[in-house]
Amino acid sequence: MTTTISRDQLAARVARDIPEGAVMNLGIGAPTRVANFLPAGLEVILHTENGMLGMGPEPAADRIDPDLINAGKQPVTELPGTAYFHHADSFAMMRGGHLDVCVLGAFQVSERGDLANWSTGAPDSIPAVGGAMDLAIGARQVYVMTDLLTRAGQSKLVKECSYPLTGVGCVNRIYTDHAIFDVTPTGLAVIELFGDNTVSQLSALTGLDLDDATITDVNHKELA
Amino acid sequence: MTTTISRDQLAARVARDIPEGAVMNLGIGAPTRVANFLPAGLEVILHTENGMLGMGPEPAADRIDPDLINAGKQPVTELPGTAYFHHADSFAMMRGGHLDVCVLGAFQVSERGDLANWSTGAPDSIPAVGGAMDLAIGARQVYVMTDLLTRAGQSKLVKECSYPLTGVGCVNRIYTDHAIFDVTPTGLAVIELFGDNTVSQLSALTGLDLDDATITDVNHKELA
Amino acid sequence: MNGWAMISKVKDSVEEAVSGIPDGAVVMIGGFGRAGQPVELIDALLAQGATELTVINNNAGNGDTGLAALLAARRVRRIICSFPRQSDSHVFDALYRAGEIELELVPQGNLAERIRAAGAGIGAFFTPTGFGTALAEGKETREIDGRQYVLEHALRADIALVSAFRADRWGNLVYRKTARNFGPIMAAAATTTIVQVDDILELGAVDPESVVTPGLYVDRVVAVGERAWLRDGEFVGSDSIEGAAS
Amino acid sequence: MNGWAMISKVKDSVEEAVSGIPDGAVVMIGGFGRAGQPVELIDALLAQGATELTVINNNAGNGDTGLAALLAARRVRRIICSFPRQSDSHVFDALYRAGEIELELVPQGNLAERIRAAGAGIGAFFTPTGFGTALAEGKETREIDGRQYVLEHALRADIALVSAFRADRWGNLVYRKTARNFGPIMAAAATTTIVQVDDILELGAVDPESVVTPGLYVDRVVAVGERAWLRDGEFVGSDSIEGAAS
Repeated sequence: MTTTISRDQLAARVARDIPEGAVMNLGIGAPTRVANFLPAGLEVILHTENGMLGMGPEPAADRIDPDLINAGKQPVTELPGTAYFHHADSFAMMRGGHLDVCVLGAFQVSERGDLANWSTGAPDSIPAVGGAMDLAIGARQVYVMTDLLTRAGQSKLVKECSYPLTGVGCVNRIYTDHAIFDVTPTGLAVIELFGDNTVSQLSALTGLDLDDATITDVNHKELA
Repeated sequence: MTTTISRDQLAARVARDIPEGAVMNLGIGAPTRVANFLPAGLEVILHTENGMLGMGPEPAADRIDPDLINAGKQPVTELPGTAYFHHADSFAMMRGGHLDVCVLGAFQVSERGDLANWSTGAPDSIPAVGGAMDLAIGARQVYVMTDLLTRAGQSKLVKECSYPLTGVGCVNRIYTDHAIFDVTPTGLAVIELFGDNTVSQLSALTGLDLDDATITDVNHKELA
Repeated sequence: MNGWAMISKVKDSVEEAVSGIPDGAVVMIGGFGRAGQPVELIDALLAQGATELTVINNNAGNGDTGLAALLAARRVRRIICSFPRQSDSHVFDALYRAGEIELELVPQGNLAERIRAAGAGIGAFFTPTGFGTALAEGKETREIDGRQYVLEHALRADIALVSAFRADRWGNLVYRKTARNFGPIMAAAATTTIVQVDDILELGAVDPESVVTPGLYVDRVVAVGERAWLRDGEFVGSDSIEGAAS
Repeated sequence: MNGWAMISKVKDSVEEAVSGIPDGAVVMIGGFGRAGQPVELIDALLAQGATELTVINNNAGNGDTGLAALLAARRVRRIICSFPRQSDSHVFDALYRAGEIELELVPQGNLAERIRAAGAGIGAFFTPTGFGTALAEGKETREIDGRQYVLEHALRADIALVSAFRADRWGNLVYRKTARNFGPIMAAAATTTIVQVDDILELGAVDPESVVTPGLYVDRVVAVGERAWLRDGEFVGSDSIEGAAS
């Protein structure tokens, strides 16, 4: 049994990589927790695809404004510096590459960075894609935040996605509860291990050849 | 020698055909005079392609605002109900067919409604198209307002344009100083004669087969 | 004013505003979830009776009111949307599982851009969204400057039902916060655009720099009264708003 | 603020604002005629020295200042515009007749839409404008729903120089009247967007409903002082404005 970090620990870890001034979109679900771990006073501008930049936290219960919601249809607030715009302008921002980071959930990510996160392909399911495909191709850095394994113990990092794709070769980095992986031209590289995980254990868990970039990265930093 | 009406008489005649509520773009040059003949109090909304709806007349000399100009770069004013927008939105309005009428000048109009009004094709000229091609395809009704003949006495209504085209089959009606012509599936039809002009004289002047729709039109109105 | 009628797109009632919508119409309905959903116009359309409709909306109805009620009354043959399945989309879910409604699923940004293209007179465009996915199957693709794109076509409608904040009699519109969403692009993409607003202001009272939908896109506008969470246009809190947090 | 630096795109001088623009850059310059022309930024670019530029603008310079001065200094190899020839475009005219500047002529609406496409991540689009004319020669065409279209491609830039009215330190912009014109779409279409404004306001002082260019499109913003015909943002007449009526 390998060790894992909690979802909040993972959200905090993602938050550490978000620089001041970043324009960021957080996908529905676990990724929204990243906002909770951004340091107070750090100016990160949150985009929500239903037409807002400068989104603030959830309002007090008596300050819920039905005209002010996020992409998950949850009530939010506006911060000084907010801008509103219509849906075509909002998705133009994403598609045009103007967001610095988006953080998304995943069913599967392939070693080439293909993402599957909108449909399990079950024949009786009602398909619903929303903005997933736009988000997947719509930021300079596309981060996935996910458990490494499904509840059934299968790796979400795969050679080829078996679920319907959201985007092709679109993921840059995968933050999992076991380790952090970068998508590189030669496959996945482990850049940070949590707990007592090792690259060889992760290779066994995922069934993938993994580059060990944990040391290399440190060296690069020292040389820089 | 046939009789002709003046440019201002022609502008007044065009203005008579503009209904209340029309959204209209007036091309640079003679067409801008049409605005001078709209009845006071009639609400016609003028569009200028540099980003404004609700354009008003020229300001007093001491009220010229350099940020408030029309497509001909002349100072204008704003009326109550004005809206400003950027260039892509402005041309989207035209291209999307949201203007009711535009009135343009012409070098030539063919009997199929092809328009040439941006270039004489002279080899040493500096080409400049501006918004001419967008205007030509960009209104529900495209009216041309022009002298019938060039200074050299040649007809501007032609079988085929010899000058470079602005738009193909885009003109609906031509207001000239001799008569008004509609572009129909079978060619040009005279719908109104000025002075003592006759359809046969105009056929001779233009070298075109012209339908006489002056009577037919009246009959239609009586029958309607 | 010299006997001229003046332009007025103002209708006295939602019934008048939705009159004449024919059976079989393609109807865009603004809103993202409940925000910006033109509930009063949808209710009026329900009462008006048009059927065999194609509806274009981001979602496929929430709860049992608004668009969901229109679906429940079997007035909608086909829906074009990006996100039909929600926690409270039970009306759509049941119709879909029973095979009683057709669904065209479009990625949200392509949906928005297709609607924008219709209003802007663009016939079709190459978008990177959806390339290589099931939602691009059978569609033309092209590599441009090293990136892969899918060709998507303009999406037009006969009718748009839009909820805005305020209007003037020329139909100039402003919206409120994220209730803006699909309203401006749908207003431009339909042959007949019908808008509900809280209030209709005097001509000239909408700041020309802040108009979001210029009046030329609007055919009919009707005031339906101030939304429950505002007083004189100012937010007054949500204590008494039913369903505001849902 | 806990020691964080806060976002500030504000530069102290136009020199700082235009620093680093390389030779050979593709530079979009906002404005339609003189309205919205970022004169101070152009002057700074002239002083900065970058050459072999490609300029994208609606026009090709007026009189002897601004863009015309940049042309006169032989900094521009190529210009992409819709309307080079004007009564006061003598600088361009002379260069063009001497074969010392390349010209790509684009219908104005296609120019605007190509710029918009670049900012919006659209690779190319089918437009009806120009079909069957000399400006569509050699371009792909297609009939869609009975209408004829020409394929036009996105037009990107390395740099955009834009003149807006006011900004905040995040780069949220509002414009003034018809000086808005190409500013918003150019701001979105360039890798580095540099904006001059009259004033920089406190964060939060720009109405979120009225922001025209959201700050994410802006990289650098510099205040150049109030335009001559305003006092505290209000129009005060034109008696003393040089060239206002030209």
